[in-house]
Amino acid sequence: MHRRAEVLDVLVWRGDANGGGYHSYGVPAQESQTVLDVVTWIQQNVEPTLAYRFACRVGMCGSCAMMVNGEPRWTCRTHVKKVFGAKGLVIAPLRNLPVIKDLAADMAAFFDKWTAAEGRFHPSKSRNDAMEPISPEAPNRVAANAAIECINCAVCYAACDTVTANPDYFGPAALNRAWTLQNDVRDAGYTVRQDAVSSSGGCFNCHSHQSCMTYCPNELNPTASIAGLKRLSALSYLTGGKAR
Amino acid sequence: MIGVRLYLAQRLSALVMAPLMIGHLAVMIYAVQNGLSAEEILSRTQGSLWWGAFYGLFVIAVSIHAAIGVRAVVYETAGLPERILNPLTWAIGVSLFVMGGRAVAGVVL
Amino acid sequence: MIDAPHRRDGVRIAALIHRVSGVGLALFLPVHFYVLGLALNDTAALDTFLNWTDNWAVKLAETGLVLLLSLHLFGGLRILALEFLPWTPRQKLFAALAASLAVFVSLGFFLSAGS
Amino acid sequence: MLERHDTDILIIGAGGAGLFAALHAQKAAPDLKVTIAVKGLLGKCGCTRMVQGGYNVALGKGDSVERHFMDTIVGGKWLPHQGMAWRLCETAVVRIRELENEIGCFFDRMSDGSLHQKAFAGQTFDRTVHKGDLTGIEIISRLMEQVLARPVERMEEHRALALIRSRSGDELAGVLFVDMRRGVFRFVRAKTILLATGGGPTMYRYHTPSGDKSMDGLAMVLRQGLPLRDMEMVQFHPTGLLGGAGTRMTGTVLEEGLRGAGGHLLDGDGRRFMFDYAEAGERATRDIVSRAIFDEMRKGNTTPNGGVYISMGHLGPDSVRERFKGMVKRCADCGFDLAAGRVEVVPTAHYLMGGLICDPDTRTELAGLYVAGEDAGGAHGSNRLGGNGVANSTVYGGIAGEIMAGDCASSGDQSLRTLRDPNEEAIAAEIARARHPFGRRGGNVHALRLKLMDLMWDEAGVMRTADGLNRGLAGLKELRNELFETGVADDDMVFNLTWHDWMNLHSLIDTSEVIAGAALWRENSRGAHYREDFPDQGELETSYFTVARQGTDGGLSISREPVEFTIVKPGETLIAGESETLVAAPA
Ligand SMILES: Cc1cc2nc3c(=O)[nH]c(=O)nc-3n(C[C@H](O)[C@H](O)[C@H](O)COP(=O)(O)OP(=O)(O)OC[C@H]3O[C@@H](n4cnc5c(N)ncnc54)[C@H](O)[C@@H]3O)c2cc1C
Ligand code: HEM
Ligand code: SF4
Ligand code: F3S
Ligand code: FES
Repeated sequence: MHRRAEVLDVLVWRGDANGGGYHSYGVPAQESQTVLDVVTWIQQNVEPTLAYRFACRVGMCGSCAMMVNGEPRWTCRTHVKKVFGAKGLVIAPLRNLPVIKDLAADMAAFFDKWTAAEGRFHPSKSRNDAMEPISPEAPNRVAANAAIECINCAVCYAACDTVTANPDYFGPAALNRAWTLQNDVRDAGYTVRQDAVSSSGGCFNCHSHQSCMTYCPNELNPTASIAGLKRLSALSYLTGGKAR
Repeated sequence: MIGVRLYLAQRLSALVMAPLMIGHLAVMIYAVQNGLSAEEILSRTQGSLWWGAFYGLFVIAVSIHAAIGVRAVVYETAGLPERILNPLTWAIGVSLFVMGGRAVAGVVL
Repeated sequence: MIDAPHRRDGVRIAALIHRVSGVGLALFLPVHFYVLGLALNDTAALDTFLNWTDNWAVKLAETGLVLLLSLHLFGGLRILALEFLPWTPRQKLFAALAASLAVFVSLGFFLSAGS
Repeated sequence: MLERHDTDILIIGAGGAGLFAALHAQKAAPDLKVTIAVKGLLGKCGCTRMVQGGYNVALGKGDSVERHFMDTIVGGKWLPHQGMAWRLCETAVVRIRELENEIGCFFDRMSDGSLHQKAFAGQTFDRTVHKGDLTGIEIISRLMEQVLARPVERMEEHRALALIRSRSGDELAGVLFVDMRRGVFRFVRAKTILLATGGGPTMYRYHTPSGDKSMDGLAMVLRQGLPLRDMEMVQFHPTGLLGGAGTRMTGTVLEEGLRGAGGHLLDGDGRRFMFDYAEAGERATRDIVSRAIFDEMRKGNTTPNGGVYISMGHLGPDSVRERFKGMVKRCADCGFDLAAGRVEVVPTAHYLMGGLICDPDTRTELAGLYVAGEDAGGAHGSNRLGGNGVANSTVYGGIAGEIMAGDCASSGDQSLRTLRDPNEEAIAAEIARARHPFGRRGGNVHALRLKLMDLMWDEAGVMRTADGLNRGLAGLKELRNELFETGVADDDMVFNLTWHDWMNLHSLIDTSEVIAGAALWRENSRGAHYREDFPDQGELETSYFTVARQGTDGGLSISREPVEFTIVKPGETLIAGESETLVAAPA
């Protein structure tokens, strides 16, 4: 493979909650090199205090998301050659979240909203009961399954302009999770969750921009999930909570 | 900022308007062919219960729809608190309704 | 420093158009109502106005309004379909269809208004 | 600049063990304050999230706890602590129902609606519950949600630096942390404290665990003079991705199923070599395949980056793409074509069977300290079955939560009911230790880490000899000296990753020494431990395990202790005829 350059031109945002700016680095190009590797190289070789976050390095933990050339991405699984462009590589902290330092964003709001959207299972049974038999083909199960493999990376959250404009909005990931649970026949939290997702930060704020599904690295479709929630919530309101 | 009631009101009013607006567009395209005149419009509409209902329904729907729509846009661009947003929504809705009502009255009565 | 590539996506642009057209309509509607309201007490004033609309530039502007309305209308129908019908992956296609239909309708208006 | 904070129950680490402990402690004692401190973000670090294969549990239909237990003992080559292994297998049955029914994990099912259980190497029954090949994500995300929704205090991006004893020295008083975001030291007192930092043999050139894991927990208990067992037992996974030294992808796991499905391993010249080593070829067990690859690498029959190839193309690229969708995509994202091309692989350090000695109730020698998950030694003996890791961390994490709550409740242990005042000198000394690199001129911490990883790979890795291990131990001494000469350039403690790299390296060097020392001490080859100079497994009846402790002078003392066959002796089995079920598992 031919590389455009032996040395990659990389701009990295450095700073903290009080502001910052881009710093320029030359990073040796390699055959196998992800955006996370570029950031790592800079930290290990020229900028020892560069802050960023990662854990699993294989797209499972969702802690390495950053803005790469203006787009949110999981950096551990983004090969440089996929994104290296005319402007080189521009790396910044995830959008729509406060910066802690350099490339590390504060994800607290993201998870607070996850909880506010009732993004958790409410048990209807206990450990002493048998497990619910559920056919893998049951429509509810299929719907739940389609949205389940979220790694809470906040890439969708960073891609959504509605989140930018509306600080109360729960955002795509939390609502996508809520949708999974509304389809989970084992769950006993349907009603509280219905109230949560219909509340003022809930699903009705979504304008179906679809940036969330465009950027979700796991090819999930929060837009469809949120549309599903809108349908359910509207119907349940119209029928006085009887629709399910 | 938008809950289930505002959402439903906005979507249902949109659903109501959709056929009305398709009809309106069709009539417009047909009517403008010969140039518009007050007389031409009024001859079509005046005293017609049908057109009265048609435009009356539209005015009701659009007052609701546009007020909620603008509310969202205003909130997302200016970030006003609900305290201001709610009266604003009402104000837009009511003034559209009043103005629209006068217009319908004007062309139908 | 960097522009926002996510806003260049087709459906994202469709959402922007929908918003701009909606706000445009909301701004225009009071004017429209006012003018029609003239009919209430002053048919002549309405006619003066309608005569004024007989000129080319104004025709173009009116076509613009029809374009706004039809863009918002068909775009709105697309959103309603997305929200209320089962998911289809062909959103881009539908957005394009809505836009084309809108252009087609306003062209129709423009041509018939010009004739 | 030291902040102080108090809680009742303190948990270090937020993997399967830590999160389960928090939930169980909170439920058992709702009026006690439960705090969970973690080096990364809650639920987003550690290895439980990385579990692909799944969760071993005997759920009847022909399988039984006895059978699971026997597989665990035989797989662990008779070294496991039998009481712990039994409790693991027995409790897993309840735990999996808790995960499904209370936590909300949605495991894969068969067409009749019951849980799907797949085959996993080394087991006589298909008992591995899973969610696709992303089981860990499902388990940890669901646990995380439950913890987030409860009144559990979270201390995220808090790195535990040291265990601090009470003034008398008889109990643990608390834990010294650094709040990584603010760069401040914090001392947290607690009545009972769980160590759940999840081991993680990341001192090898190739390793699978997440980047936050650097054996901190075991390094901390080592400094307290507490006993570690089975530390020579490092499990290698045969097929880690090899992308060169410059990428963090190197070492990450390529699924076992690839070999199972008929994938070929080829040397640098494209020759299939596995049949030179085993009749089963590529389908031989993890340890055999790892050693074979290691041998080829030593002979120099390697690929450009120094490994071997895995090749799947002969099975039809489309069918590979379909069957291993996740793996193919993962490779593609990183620039490799798994479906049609060849991908370079190496054996990679995966799991540490060794750990802190505890009883089946998770209590340790030090009052107030508990241990669960990969930090705890004993349950797996010399080899961990695939699928027993996450079962172990969730089972024992839950047990620890309950026991800790009980021990510090008013009805509990006298000495644990109240908070203890810490030994202030110990705190000061530990702060000084942590700040050590700031006093020096900057150096290249990363270069030292590479040196450590090469050293451990070469001298204490897949195959070991006395000479190599001695070289390794000597090299480790040198490395420690070099580390103490190496500083961290910027004196800023806020989110200073290079400082944390320095401390990671410190933990890794300390624990590497124990691994190499214990490996030298074990003069036979059992499970994951292979001595070229002692290739026999030794007599099973006189099986022993190694116990390592650090003395007050910092020197290591290692001893052997006999395995107690409390439930079953070598040559015996619990499975009489066809499986009978002692512990009923509901259908
Ligand atoms: C790639 C991979 C695949 C695996 N697949 C399987 C499988 O299919 N089946 C199976 O059974 N097992 C599997 N395992 C093993 C399994 O992941 C572990 O056995 C188990 O998850 C360990 O759980 P734990 O809670 O002890 O540790 P972890 O889940 O690793 O959690 C440790 C926690 O401690 C934190 N921590 C570490 N140091 C500090 C510190 N100094 N201060 C504060 N916090 C700290 C970490 O950040 C983390 O949150 C796999 C492991 C890997 C790496
Ligand atoms: C003709 C039928 C109409 C339909 C089907 C329709 C449909 C819609 C829909 C579905 C939305 C929601 C978009 C979103 O939240 O993302 C919307 C928003 C809006 N509509 Fe309409 N609409 C119609 C007519 C009108 C008219 C006549 C006006 C103006 C007077 C108008 C003004 C607005 C405004 C201001 C918004 C807010 C835009 C935004 O939130 O981005 N609409 N419309
Ligand atoms: S929905 Fe996709 S993008 Fe959003 S958090 Fe989940 S995995 Fe990330
Ligand atoms: S991008 Fe945002 S607006 Fe809705 S469809 Fe996705 S959440
Ligand atoms: S580091 Fe875990 S997803 Fe990238």
